[in-house]
Amino acid sequence: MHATIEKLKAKFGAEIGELPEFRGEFGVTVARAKILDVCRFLKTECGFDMLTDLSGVDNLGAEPRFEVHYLLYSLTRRQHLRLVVGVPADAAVVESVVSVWSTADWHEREAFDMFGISFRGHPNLTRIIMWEGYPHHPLRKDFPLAGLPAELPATAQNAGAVQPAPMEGGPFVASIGTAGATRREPRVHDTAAERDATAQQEGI
Amino acid sequence: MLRPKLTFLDRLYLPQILAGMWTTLKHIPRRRFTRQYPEEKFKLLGKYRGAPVLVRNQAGQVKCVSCQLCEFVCPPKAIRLFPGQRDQAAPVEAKIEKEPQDFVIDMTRCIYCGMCEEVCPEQAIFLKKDFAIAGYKRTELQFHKDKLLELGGVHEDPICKWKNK
Amino acid sequence: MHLDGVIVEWLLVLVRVIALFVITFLIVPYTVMAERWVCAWIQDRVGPNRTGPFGIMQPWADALKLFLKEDIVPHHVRKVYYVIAPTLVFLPALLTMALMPWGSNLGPMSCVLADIGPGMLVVFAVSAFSVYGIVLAGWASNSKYPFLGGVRSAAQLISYEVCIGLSLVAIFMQTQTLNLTQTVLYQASHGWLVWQQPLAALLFLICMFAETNRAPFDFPEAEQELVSGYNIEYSSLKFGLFFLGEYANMMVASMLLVTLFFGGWSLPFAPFNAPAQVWWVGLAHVAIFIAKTACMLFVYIWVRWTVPRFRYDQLMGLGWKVLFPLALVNILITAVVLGLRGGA
Amino acid sequence: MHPAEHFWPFIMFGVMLVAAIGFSIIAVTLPSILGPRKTHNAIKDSAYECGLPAESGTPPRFSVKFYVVAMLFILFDIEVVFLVAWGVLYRKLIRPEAAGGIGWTVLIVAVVFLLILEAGHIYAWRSGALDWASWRSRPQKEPRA
Amino acid sequence: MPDLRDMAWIDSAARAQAAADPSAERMVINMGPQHPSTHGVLRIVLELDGEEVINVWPDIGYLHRGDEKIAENMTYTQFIPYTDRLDYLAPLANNVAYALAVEKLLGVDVPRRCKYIRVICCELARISSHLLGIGCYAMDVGATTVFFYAMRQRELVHDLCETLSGARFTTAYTRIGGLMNDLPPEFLPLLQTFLKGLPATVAEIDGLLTRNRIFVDRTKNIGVLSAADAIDLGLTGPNLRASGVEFDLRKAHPYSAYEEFDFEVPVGTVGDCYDRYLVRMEEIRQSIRILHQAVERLPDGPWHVDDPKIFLPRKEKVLTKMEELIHQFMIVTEGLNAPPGEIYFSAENPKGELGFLIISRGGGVPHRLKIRGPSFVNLQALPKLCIGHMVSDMTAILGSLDFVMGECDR
Amino acid sequence: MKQLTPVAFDTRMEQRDVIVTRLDAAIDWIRKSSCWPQPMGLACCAIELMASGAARFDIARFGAEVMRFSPRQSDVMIVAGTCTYKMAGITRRIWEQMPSPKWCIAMGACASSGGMYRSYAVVQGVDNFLPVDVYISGCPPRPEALLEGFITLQKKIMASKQFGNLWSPDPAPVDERLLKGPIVIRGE
Amino acid sequence: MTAYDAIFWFFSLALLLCGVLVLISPNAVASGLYLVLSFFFLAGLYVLLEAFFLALIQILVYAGAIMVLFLFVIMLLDFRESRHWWRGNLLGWLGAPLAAGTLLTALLPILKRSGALAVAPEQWFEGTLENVMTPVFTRYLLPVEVTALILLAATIGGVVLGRKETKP
Amino acid sequence: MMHVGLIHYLAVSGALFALGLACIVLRRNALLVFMGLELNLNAANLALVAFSRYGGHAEGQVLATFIIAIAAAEVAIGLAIIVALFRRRATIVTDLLRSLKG
Ligand code: SF4
Ligand code: SF4
Ligand code: SF4
Repeated sequence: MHATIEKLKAKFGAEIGELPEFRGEFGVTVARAKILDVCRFLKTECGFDMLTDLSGVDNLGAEPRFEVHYLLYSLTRRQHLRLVVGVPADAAVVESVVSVWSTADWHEREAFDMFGISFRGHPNLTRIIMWEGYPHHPLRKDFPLAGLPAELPATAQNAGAVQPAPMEGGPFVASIGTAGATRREPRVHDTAAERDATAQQEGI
Repeated sequence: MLRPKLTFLDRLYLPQILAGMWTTLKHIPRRRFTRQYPEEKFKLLGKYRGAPVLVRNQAGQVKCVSCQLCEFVCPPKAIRLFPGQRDQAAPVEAKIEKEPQDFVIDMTRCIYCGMCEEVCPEQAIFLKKDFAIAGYKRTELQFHKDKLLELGGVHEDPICKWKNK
Repeated sequence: MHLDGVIVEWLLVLVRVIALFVITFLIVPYTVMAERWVCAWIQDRVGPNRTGPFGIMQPWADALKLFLKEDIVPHHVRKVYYVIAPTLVFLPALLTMALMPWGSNLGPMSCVLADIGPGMLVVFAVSAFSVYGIVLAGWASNSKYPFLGGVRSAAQLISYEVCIGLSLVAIFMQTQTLNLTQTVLYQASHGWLVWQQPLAALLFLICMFAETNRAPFDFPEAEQELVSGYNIEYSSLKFGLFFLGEYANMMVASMLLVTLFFGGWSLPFAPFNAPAQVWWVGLAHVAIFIAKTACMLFVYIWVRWTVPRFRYDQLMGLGWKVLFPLALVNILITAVVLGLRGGA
Repeated sequence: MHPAEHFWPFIMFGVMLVAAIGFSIIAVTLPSILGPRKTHNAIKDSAYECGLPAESGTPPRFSVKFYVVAMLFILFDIEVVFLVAWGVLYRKLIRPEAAGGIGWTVLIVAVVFLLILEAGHIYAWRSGALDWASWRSRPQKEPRA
Repeated sequence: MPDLRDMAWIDSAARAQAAADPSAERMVINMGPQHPSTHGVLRIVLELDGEEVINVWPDIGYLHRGDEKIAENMTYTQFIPYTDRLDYLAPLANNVAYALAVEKLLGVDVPRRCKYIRVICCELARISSHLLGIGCYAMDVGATTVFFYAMRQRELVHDLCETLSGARFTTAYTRIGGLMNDLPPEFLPLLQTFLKGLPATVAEIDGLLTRNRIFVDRTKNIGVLSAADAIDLGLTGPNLRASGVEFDLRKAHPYSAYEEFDFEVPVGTVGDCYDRYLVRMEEIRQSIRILHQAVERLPDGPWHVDDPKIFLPRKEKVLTKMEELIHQFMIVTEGLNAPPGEIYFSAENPKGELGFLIISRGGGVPHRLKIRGPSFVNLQALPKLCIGHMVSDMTAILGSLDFVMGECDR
Repeated sequence: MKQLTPVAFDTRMEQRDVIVTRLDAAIDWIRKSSCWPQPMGLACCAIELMASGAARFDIARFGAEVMRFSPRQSDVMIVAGTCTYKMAGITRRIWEQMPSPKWCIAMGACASSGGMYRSYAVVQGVDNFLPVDVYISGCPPRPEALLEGFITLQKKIMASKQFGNLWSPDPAPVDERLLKGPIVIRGE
Repeated sequence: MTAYDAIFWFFSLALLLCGVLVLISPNAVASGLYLVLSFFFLAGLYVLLEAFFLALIQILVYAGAIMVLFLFVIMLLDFRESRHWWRGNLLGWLGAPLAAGTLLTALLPILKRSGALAVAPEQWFEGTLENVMTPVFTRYLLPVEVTALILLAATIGGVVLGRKETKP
Repeated sequence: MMHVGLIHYLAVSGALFALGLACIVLRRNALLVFMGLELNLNAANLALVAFSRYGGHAEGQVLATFIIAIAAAEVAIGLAIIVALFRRRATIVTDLLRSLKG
């Protein structure tokens, strides 16, 4: 595995940054401009013939805001490799790798749909999960789980419009070390309205 | 080799069709597999997870102390709990101070996952074997404390946690 | 002719027509039920059993329900054709019932309502008409699934009609008649034709499966592809007519099979192998005929719940490339054999 | 003048026809009398296409193959008519001249007749008019990327 | 007129092509979302030329429930019931995969008994999923009765699930670091009777389909996918193996003690619908084999990790001891304390590789949880498989792909 | 098994005309005995819907195995599964294409209320756009629960005054007093 | 008027009515269906003429086969003629009755003179299958084969014409 | 009123023939023209059958049989031509076809 990373580094130099090994998984960061070349190189030269997964990540507040994670797999060597590409929020565009693995097609459309990350060179970059015309990108961190009001497509006559789901004060999420842990516990609050207010405050 | 080669007879359609017909014919006189629901009795297997209900202890006291763990853990947030003070006028085991004022389980939300039972530190909520719940209105299916206790009944508890405190 | 003689005669006709209707409308719904029960048994199930004792009221509940259902005629359909199409599916089946030799005779009366000389030709001609019903239903619905379903099924029906005709030629060569009663009489004296013409019987059976849109040829209805084919847009009793029509056609097919190959009302031993002289034999003949039909119906149902479905092109190929030549070969063989026997 | 016995079966058939048509009319009209009044709205009146509005404005079209099959059907239907008639008469006609038949000629006529038509059948067969699946003969198209 | 906004995902060129040329026998029809053979709410827009399919546009998302977003708002344990509903034909396997993924993140290893029970879960799930897959497939090609025979056996699997976890199929059986409960004593005998009866049904289905020429004609050389294409499209599971690629995560990256079992990975040769059917049938047989071994060798011992920070303490202790009570509260309200990091874990599910990509920022809640549903990827092969075939082949191809929309749309 | 909340439904109303009551009962009986479902299988609950059609539970016993995929021929829509916003319009459309009288069963948590999916994509209960007659709790409800729901629907049909409403496309008025929910069945 | 006459009038008037409807209905499918109906009444007339075999053939071939093909073609082409097809076709309107009239006036005298109209009742011919087809297979062997040849030609022609053109 | 005889059948046949002719001449839809042709053929058949019936010989009906057979062939070919033309020209208005000639 290290050999591959070395090879990559030798070829692309500073465009490649190594990620720490975690639970036996390896990964590299790749400069946004080079991702297509790196992928092509990895497929043709290093035998990573399969793109197992492609996923967007939103790190709201960090810079760059978005990341795209590629998970490559080599059937011959039975190895995984992760590529991470940072994508700034103001220019959320990445080269499409559909030309390397056709399986990237839907994955990229999904990332586009869910995060609003565009993929340049994708043959048909349209929404895949939500309907055409849906105004939001649901997996962004600033999008509430309950959803935001929206129109349904014109074909869905008589079925109303999207309304936020009632959260009943939930979800009562607690992360160790975060400030809201105690406040978010339900027992602190007596009325649902109060809870909702807290939840809103915390942006969950 | 996974792929069988069809023999000449197979290619004639009929022998295989006849064989298939023999297979299906053999099923006709067999005992029916059907369990005719409303009439025929059947046993739910294992520790069946039916609808969650509240229980009382042997002394007839509501076991729940409204610690809200179940409300917290419930994935669909089906439980709504309004904590309240125990009616001290009817003390049975005076050491418990809290009892839910109201305890609502929205049966249209509940997914019978059993997490509430799993986390309850008082063994106050149980998934009993109520496997079929239907109603004409959504509000009918919001079970309040009384209904839940009625369904739950008394739980014979081997460990009487508060007895000696 | 005496006037009251005429009246009596027409009254008798009326009675017979009504009897025919009653029998048909008793058998057809229970054919539907038989389908539901047998398929349930094959699948280790119980089948409808809660509507009336053992569920015997189920077909009536279904039929009456259809009567009381809103009769949607969507705006986009071609109204007139949309309305007449279901009747065109049901009519032919009903008409063929009039030609069937249900029995030999009951007292002085023949059991055939309309004993037309070349009866088989009438059957051919009449059954050709269900094609209209299906084509029109598909076309009048003015929607894609029904249209595709209708056209496919029409093409299927007409293709197999050719094969039916050809497979029966061998029978006609033996019996020298197109009359159904005569055919039964021939078999009553010469033995069942299925033994003499097994290939023709097989071909005819297969064609009949196709002609009645039954599995493995149930294309127009093929739920998995075209949702339910040409009758998607039909609701209420119009759909019911299609539904009943399918089973009525199945019943006709079984009756034809019984009449042409399995000796009709006859049994190969006395006193059931000659036209009835006494009324109870006449009744027994009717019973025998219905029993044989029921057996054939069972085979239909049984096959349906056993085999997978052909693909459309395979089905057409089977008709045109396999059954058609086979039927011709069968004709030639029969011709040569009969010729060598000097036509006797 | 015309003895009715000749026509009797046909009259019966006509009676049945009238009765059946009467039944059909009842069956078609009764639900609209008994059932709920029809209501219309844009959706109810639209065609069912798996729950979505119908795709594409083009009218449904079917393959010209269906036409070819219908055409072949007519032609072979004629063959069937001739053969059925021939079949019924066959045993009578195959008898030697003396017995009122014309002997093997009748078979030869039919065989020639069949052979000629079979030529058409085989031609249709060969030229693919009876095949639906044309894809096998064609190189498979590349799917959209 | 069609609503163009709704059709926007079809490339405009193709649409224009379909609309033009009036004398062509082109026709665009909608298959699904409410269609008997799209197995759920898949929508496929077909462009037909006569009877031939010349273009296919699958449209998904009709069952998108926001699982990934929900996961970001829940503790790891709370999300377990949601994994049931991904591939809802094999919830047990999903539970196992998810638990293993979180355990990988936590760096926890479960006891051997637990691993064995999880293998039993996975294989039961595989059997039940394949039974339904084959049953539905048979129904799609018209052999309805096969479906009922398959369902009958599946019902017994449900009985097993019920005994095991108390629910028929939304089991939520695994927990992080263990299981919901140990194997109930009545489970193993029940499993053994099930294993005794199953081969007969498999043989019955085999007899009704495998050599039946109608079935073979409908499936042989239909929807052929070459190995290279399958890899390029990222296919996994039986669909990939049917194309002749021997790739099975149970062998390639054994998890949960799979390395201790003796089984074969069936592979196809052609990659057509028939192969996909055969591979599934063979996998059922192999699963039976694995189950036999698991039952025979099921070790005794603990069935969960004994770490009060990960696994809920025993009830008696919670009721009696203060310390355990506090642990219980901690686990429930704060969740597990996962280290920051990123892991991907995938398991060989009945439908293919079910992967969980978990990005943790520490704490009891994932920062991002991406679910790699095998059906999502497998469905991409649809255009490749269908184009050039007849409409009637669509049902066979769809049936043979054996997808489930729950994990496709998530 | 014992029924915890008995429902009084066999006592017909006294003040109504006997003949009308009889006819009502007859029509009710017809409609309840022949309820062809429109299987709106959307998600996991659809599997239990399938299971209830299969051998073990056999919904055919109620005459309801005639699952018509064409809305024109079905009587009761069984919404089994999670209805997302993307699917809502389609469900509604199919509902509208069904001929009256028609009924709707919301099977399972998702269809009844959104269930465990309190999220941006899921309609919080199909009753937001469909008139649901019977809600069935469970995730998924056991097939027995579906059958119980079906029986519950039959009770509702039996309690409706269909005769006076024969020509009206609206749902028949129901004698509310005869319908006391919820129905809770406890197993052994 | 005997029953026979009544039925004759019913059939022939219905037949002619259908013919008129074929002519005037703007919709090709309607025309086709009226044509089918008219074939039925024609078959009824054949029955009255005791040409039983021909009556059945008429329905079998014309109504059962030929008209199906017509319907197929109508649907395949889905062609809509203008509703006002009768406008601006003066020549046709004048020509049609003229032509028909001429034909009839030319034919009738010939018929009269040939004596075909005078029929002796005992010469009636019953058109059963046997009576009609026996001569076909004994005397008219050549026409049979020629028919076959024509059908062959039609088959080949139809297949060639119906073949899908290879796309450019 | 006289009893129905040969002359009546011939009259019906003649009227039918006229209708068919009108159809051919008046309608511009090629399919309708074909239907007119069918009417003509049937009119002829009716006359033939009537002759044969009243003339006491089989020939009329034999001829009618052959006519039906040939008519089938004619329809098949004729419609095939129409279909082929339509697929090229997307019209079946006879006038337009005529204009193609010149
Ligand atoms: S039921 Fe149990 S967990 Fe829930 S509030 Fe009461 S004591 Fe706490
Ligand atoms: S069983 Fe699950 S869903 Fe139901 S109340 Fe308990 S925790 Fe909530
Ligand atoms: S209620 Fe439960 S089982 Fe049913 S669809 Fe919703 S999540 Fe799936």
